[in-house]
Amino acid sequence: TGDDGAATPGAGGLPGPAGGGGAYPRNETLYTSGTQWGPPNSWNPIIPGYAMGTVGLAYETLFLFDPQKTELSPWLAEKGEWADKTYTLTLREGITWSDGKPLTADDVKYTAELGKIKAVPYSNLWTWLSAVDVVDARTAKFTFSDPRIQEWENWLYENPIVPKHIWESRSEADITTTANEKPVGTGPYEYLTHDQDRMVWKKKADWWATKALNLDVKPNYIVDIVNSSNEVALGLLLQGNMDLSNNFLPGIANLVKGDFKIKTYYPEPPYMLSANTAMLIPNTTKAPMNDVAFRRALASSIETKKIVEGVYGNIVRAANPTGLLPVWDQFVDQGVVSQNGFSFDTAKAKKTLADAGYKDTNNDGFVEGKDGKPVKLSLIVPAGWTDWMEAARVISAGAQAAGINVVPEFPDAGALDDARTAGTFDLVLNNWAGLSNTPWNYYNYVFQLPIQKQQFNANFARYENKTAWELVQKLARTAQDSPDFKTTISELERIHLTELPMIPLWYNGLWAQFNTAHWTNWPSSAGDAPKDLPTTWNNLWEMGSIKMLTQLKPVA
Amino acid sequence: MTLQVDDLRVCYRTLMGEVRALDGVSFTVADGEIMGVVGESGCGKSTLGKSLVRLDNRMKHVGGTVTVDGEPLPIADDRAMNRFRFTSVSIIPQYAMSALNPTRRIGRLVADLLDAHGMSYAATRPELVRRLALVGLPETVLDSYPIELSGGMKQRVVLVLSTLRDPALLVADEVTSALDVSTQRAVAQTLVEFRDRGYVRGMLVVTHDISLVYQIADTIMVMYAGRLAEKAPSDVVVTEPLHPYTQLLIGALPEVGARFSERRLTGIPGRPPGLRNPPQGCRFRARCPLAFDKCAEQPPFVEVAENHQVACWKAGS
Amino acid sequence: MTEPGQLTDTDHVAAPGVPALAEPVVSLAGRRRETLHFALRNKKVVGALVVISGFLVLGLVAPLFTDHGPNEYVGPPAAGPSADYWFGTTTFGQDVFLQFANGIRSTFVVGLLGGGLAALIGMTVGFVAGYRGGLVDELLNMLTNIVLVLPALAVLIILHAYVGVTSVPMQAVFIGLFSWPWVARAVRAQTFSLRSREFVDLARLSGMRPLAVIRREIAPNMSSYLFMTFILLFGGSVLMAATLDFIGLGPTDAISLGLMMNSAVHWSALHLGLWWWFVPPGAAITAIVGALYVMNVGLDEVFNPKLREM
Amino acid sequence: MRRYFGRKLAIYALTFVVAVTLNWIIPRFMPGDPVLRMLTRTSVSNPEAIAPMRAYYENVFGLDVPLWKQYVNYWVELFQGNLGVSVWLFPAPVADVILHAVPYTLALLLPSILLSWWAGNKVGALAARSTWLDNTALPVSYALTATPYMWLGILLAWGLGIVAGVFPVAGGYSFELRPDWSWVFVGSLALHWFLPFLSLFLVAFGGWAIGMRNLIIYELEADYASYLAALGAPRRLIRRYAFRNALLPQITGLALQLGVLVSGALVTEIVFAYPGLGHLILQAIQNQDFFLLQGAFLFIVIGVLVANFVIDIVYVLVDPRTRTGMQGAA
Amino acid sequence: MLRLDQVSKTFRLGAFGNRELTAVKDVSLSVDPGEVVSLIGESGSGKTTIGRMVLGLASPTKGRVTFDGVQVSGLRGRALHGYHRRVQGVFQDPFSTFNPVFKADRVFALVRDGFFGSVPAAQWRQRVETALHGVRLEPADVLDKYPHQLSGGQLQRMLIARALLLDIRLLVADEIISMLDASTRVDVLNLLGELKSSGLGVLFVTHDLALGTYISDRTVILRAGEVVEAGPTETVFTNPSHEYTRNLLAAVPHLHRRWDEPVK
Ligand SMILES: Nc1ncnc2c1ncn2[C@@H]1O[C@H](COP(=O)(O)OP(=O)(O)OP(=O)(O)O)[C@@H](O)[C@H]1O
Ligand SMILES: Nc1ncnc2c1ncn2[C@@H]1O[C@H](COP(=O)(O)OP(=O)(O)OP(=O)(O)O)[C@@H](O)[C@H]1O
Ligand SMILES: [Mg+2]
Ligand SMILES: [Mg+2]
Ligand code: NI
Repeated sequence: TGDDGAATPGAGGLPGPAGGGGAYPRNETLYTSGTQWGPPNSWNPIIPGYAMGTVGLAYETLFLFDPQKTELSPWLAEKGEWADKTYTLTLREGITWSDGKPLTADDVKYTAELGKIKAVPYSNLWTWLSAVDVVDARTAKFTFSDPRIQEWENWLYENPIVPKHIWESRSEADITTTANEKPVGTGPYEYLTHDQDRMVWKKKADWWATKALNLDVKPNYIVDIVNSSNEVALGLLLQGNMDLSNNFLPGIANLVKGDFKIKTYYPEPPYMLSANTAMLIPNTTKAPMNDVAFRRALASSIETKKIVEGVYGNIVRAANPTGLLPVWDQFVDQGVVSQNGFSFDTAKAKKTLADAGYKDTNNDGFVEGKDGKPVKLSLIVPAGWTDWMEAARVISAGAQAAGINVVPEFPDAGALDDARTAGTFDLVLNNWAGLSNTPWNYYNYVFQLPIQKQQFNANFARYENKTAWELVQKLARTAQDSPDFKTTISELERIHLTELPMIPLWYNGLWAQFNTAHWTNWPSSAGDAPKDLPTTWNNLWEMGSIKMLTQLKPVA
Repeated sequence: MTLQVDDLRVCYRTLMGEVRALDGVSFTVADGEIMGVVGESGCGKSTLGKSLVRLDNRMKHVGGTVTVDGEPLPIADDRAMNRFRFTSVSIIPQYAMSALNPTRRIGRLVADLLDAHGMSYAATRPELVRRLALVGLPETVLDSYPIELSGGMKQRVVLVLSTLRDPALLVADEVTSALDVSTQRAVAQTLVEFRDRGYVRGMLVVTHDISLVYQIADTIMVMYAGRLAEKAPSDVVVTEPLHPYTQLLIGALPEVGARFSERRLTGIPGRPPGLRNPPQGCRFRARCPLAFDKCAEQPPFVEVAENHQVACWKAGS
Repeated sequence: MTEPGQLTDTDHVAAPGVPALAEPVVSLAGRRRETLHFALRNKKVVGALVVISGFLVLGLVAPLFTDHGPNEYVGPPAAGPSADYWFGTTTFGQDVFLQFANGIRSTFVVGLLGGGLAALIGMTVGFVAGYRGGLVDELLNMLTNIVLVLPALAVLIILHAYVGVTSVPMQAVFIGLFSWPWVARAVRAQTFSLRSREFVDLARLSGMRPLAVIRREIAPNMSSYLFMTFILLFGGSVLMAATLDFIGLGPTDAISLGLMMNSAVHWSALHLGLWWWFVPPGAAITAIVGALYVMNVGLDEVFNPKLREM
Repeated sequence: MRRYFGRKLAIYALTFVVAVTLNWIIPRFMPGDPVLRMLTRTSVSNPEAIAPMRAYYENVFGLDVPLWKQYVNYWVELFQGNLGVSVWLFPAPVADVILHAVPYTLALLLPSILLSWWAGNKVGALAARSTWLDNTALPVSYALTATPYMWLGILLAWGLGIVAGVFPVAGGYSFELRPDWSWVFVGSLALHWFLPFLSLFLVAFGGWAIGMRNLIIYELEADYASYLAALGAPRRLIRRYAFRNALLPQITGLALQLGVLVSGALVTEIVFAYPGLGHLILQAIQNQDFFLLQGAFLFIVIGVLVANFVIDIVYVLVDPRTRTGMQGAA
Repeated sequence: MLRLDQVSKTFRLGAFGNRELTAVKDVSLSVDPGEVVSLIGESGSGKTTIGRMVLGLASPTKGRVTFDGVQVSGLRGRALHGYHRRVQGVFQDPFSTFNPVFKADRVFALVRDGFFGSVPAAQWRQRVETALHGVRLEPADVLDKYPHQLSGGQLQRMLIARALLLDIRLLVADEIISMLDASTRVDVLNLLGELKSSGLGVLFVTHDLALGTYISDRTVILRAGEVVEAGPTETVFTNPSHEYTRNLLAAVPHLHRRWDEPVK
């Protein structure tokens, strides 16, 4: 299965003349990094792990999500309309695949129906979607058994459409295991070459959006450098050999202030947009974490400021107690927050513990459980995740100061995954509630039921609250602009903050740092600068990052 | 006169001080003479042999001269000596079993050595083969590695190699000690034959086996504690030794047929003195049954009869 | 091919840097005082001892003079060396000197424990194989050869990845488990030549059991060699631990010199110019291990009269 | 001789079997389930999807048959060059992933091993005869051989790469280039290769130099050397013999050191972000890609085994003592 | 007392024991109390191997070694221990028989550890001194010294003294004098002669024919593991019946008598 595309260094990776050599003109080339952590080896948009840009640069989605307006904007689709349990989708006119064939409703139907293969990640679509019908070449009609509006919108902008004429000859097994070399997509770029440490895209001659939306991607080449480590990315960025680094670069704050031509979205703290919420997750099936008072005490014992400043050097920001990302600020119910929120206050934490009946009976400086037995909780963070390891040390120190014996432990990432999935941990850090089209995702992450033997990606606290779960499901079916949406969220926020099944701590940044030596007009908080998300991360092109490429200006 | 040694003094440098292993040794070896050097272990036999060919880096020449065919040997100057080695003086070392480079074929070794001496291997080879045949070795040993040869074979290869350039003097140090009686005899007789054929003119056969050296040597020299005790034609040494040490040494040798129940042999009580701080006077004094006051003074090594020299006050009188 | 009673040359091999033994046994013959005498006059041994004990004292003593842990944030972030923070601080404001001193401690623990364990296993295997010979030897030899060709780091990586390593002693144990084969080989070769010595027979005639023979007759004869072996193992373990720490497979609940380098690199100390963060730990390892090697050569000169006089 | 090779081969075969078996056993009995990893990654949320997905991935990774069968399959696949599918780089076959990285690693390893061995031996032999060199080269060698690979790497990368900016510190060749055989490209390859090579070379060099120096001193003390000297052979010849004989243990030393050198290469690649195996292994660990890790491990083991075997053969060719079959104790 | 019946010893050589070397082949001999039996042969003829089998340090491949009717190779543990009380050996190289690391008198301590754990120290010292006097050594000269500080003869005598600490009846003397100076040899030989008079049986292993005759009553000539000639010492030496023995005798260098014709 040689993924040696046209210009790959010949078999075994030795450079060969195939595909032609030569340099990429510097002023036409954008060097990026931060997405690809291993050698590019799959351009299959259906299974995770595809090379950077596979979805976004080559394959495209029906809609983009605009995090500014927090709404979908048409992309391959011209529009989509709900009518009771059906959704009618109209494709934009004149879009072609890179092999010249037109994009049609058949392709959309085919893509959705791929979900019938169990191994396709979105296979659960078909538990609430019942049929897709092609009305005409540009129109497809989706009929739902259970119209989960929020989830559907999520699907619409997260999943790329693949060409039926190429894919239909593939077997089910192929579809989920093929590397799909030389992807044929609708996007602005085509596969050019790759190597162990890079992925190169080349601008396509006629991208539909140039005509339709007057959008023109500026770089003729995008060379995505495979991350070996963040510090290597920093080195390249400093030398001007990299234009956009979406790596976590500690110490970047100092460099932004210095004369290195390095910029971030905000020129001052927090420097970065926020990408996801880091949560401290107590295992609520174990004592004393099953006691809400204990959880509250724990929450107040944590000096988030120290993490934000000490560990991250201010490139992250402390989380709102609700944990909702800044883009959802409009949904944060300040009343609920001021009434039920928590903040760092060791004295209060101690008092909360005492009031709830946790005492230090053996005078070891730490409270004992209600059964009188010593409490020693391990907070696990994957070994090697240095920033989180530091954060865990801060959290533990705070907890210990408040009388809760929390000890940081750094198991191997695999062991940690097992513990989190099987629920054998005491306390764990996790940040899987990220930027998306809807706060529903966040609450689904916090409250999802039923609790299973293995929790794969939500409700690791194993917190059971039927009311909350019903509210989450209700949220899924509610349109974002309906007033119901806001009240439901308020209710969820109240439950979250009174029960604290997960303790939101800080927002991890949408790490992005630019070198302005070769490309300018990067997204920035400055008044007239573009406001697109400045990232190459997978799934974020569809949140508008792609527009960043159209705004860039080469330095002459 | 081939070899003349005059008042040779050599010591070993050790961190504990100097070991005076040769302390004023003078003798001559005539043309065509085989001289046996005997004595108890540690009395300086090997040191004498080595001094004549190559002082190793722990040895120091303290005094005395050595001449071969009238030409003085610069024994203290390792580099200058190189001119004399192999051609004028040569040695079969005590360690003949390990004297050959284990990773070189014998032939190559010889070639390298000759080459270093500016000689042609090809030209010398016929003679080499002839001599090998003389000691009973086939030509094929030249294509062998030392490990493929038995101890006796290696011993003989070294013999041939050491004498290849017909040195004036050959020092053979314990060449037979590690061998069986029958091989021992063969090797010993080869030594004589080499002398007879003129491959070597004079020979110093170092051993502690008096019976063996008696078989082949013209003269026997007895050493004790870094000095000479007695030197005489071999028959004389064996039958009428003058030095009490020689007498005791010979008396201690059992003969085939001697029986414990019939005639008890006696050994020499005591041990030779250490050479770091040797006693004044006659060094054998402490063990000597005949010792008397005068022995506190060192007896001179004097000729008491024709070709018979002894270092003992009692012997001269 | 190894025949009982004989050794192939391949078996009698020293690792590079390990001086081959000229004589199987340096007969020290109770000249212990003499040995000490020479050792204390050997510049290499004394110099190395000074360096090593200097670091050891630093590692033992320095952490006692402070009441906070090496990972605590005590100072300003990313400050260069100063009177307060001799080796500067990390990006988080941790005291590099404090980490350094604690790291040295771990280094010694790893060296002693890892080297000790490897020495123990290697010597046991070597002694038993060499002394018993026959089938036991064949089997142990095979085991040795197998472990020998398995690249230790790869095995350790696999092990670390699966088992996880939380503490310095645990890491040391793992390292020890995989660095013994060359010792076993060397000891076996030595034992082979020693066991045919007649004093071994005499001990057997005196009613000594095999283990006692090894322990009380054979091992003492090799003590100098065993000691030098241990020194090399010590150095090897330290380097191996540093390597593992550096690639993030170090102990998670401790600080070590390797981990310091790991975090320095991780937190971009190279690009931010925080040289004081990554230079001292590597220099300390180099100094300690280098001193050990030099000491080894010095000891070789001490133990081996031939070299002593050169 | 044939018996010698037979025996060596047997040991290598056995080692191989043990390595493969270990390799097979460990991920199956240790925490960290690849299927779980895939399930987590694919974000399966609804309970109904989990079971079929699990079955699907178990099948992909060949975990859906009894253990003994998995073991047999493992061997069968191994001989077909199939090392399974990478989890982290799913769906890339492990063998493919490794094969792409190997040329870079070899390009570092082979020259650094061979050159350092050669140069180290030369310098060591020179040091043994010159006091001046002995007093300078030796301390340097000691310092070098005691240096942890990554530290030397870090220093070089920092000093020559970042501060001086002479050398690049990441990648296999310039990111601005497309591979071809132009001078620019080859130059770029060499420039990126140089620092990692240099740090590997230097550390190994020290070890060899010291080893050679010590060995040669022993050899010069050997009986055959004294005998040659006694026959008036010039020093040159004696040194040549000593050198040749001292090389033999250095050859076996090379076999012994291979494992260490490979580890050194892995770490160095990490420091210099060189796209070889080291890097892959690090990523495999961080991503719990046990199949990839296994594959890389196997690859290294096989590599080391083959190299060892080659060295064994070379050894037999150069040392007559092993050839005769009647070796004396060394 | 000691009997060897058709004893053979085969060593396996080679990687998987696929080559064989018969070091001793069908050897029969016996040693009675007060008798010295010489075992004479060239290097590699199997003398040491026989000695080791007698001492229980090696076991015969074929045949039986019996002592007072008890098979030696079957002895284990306590029984072997008891056997060593009565049968001891002294070896060729005195310097390698003493562990160079320890003081020489450790050989006595080992005997005490092994056999006389209960004897009080003072009494033990007494015994050691008696034994040393028995071999005509002055205890003050040899105790508390390292082997390298003693001469070969002293060491060999200490080893004999060590054997005498035990009430031995048979001594295996394996080339005990070949490493010694001619002058000291005689002392050790004379000592053996005296011990023999006190009823000790000695198996005297040597390659030196001259020495073989000096104290022995009977002589066994070995070649390549096989007995070529055996009989009373007088007979074997004055009237050898085997060609090999005659050749051997002819090669012996004699004082006062030169070799007649060259042997090739
Ligand atoms: N390398 C050395 N360093 C110090 N002293 C030495 C050295 N070699 C020999 N000696 C001492 O010099 C003296 C003479 O030694 P030499 O080897 O010449 O004796 P030898 O008569 O040949 O004895 P043997 O019969 O044992 O070979 C002895 O006292 C010995 O201890
Ligand atoms: N442990 C052993 N393994 C293999 N072969 C052995 C062993 N011991 C002895 N041999 C062989 O058995 C043969 C007889 O050896 P032995 O030591 O008995 O001879 P020896 O008569 O005592 O000779 P020497 O006079 O040299 O001591 C020799 O060929 C020897 O190589
Ligand atoms: Mg000598
Ligand atoms: Mg023997
Ligand atoms: Ni006198």
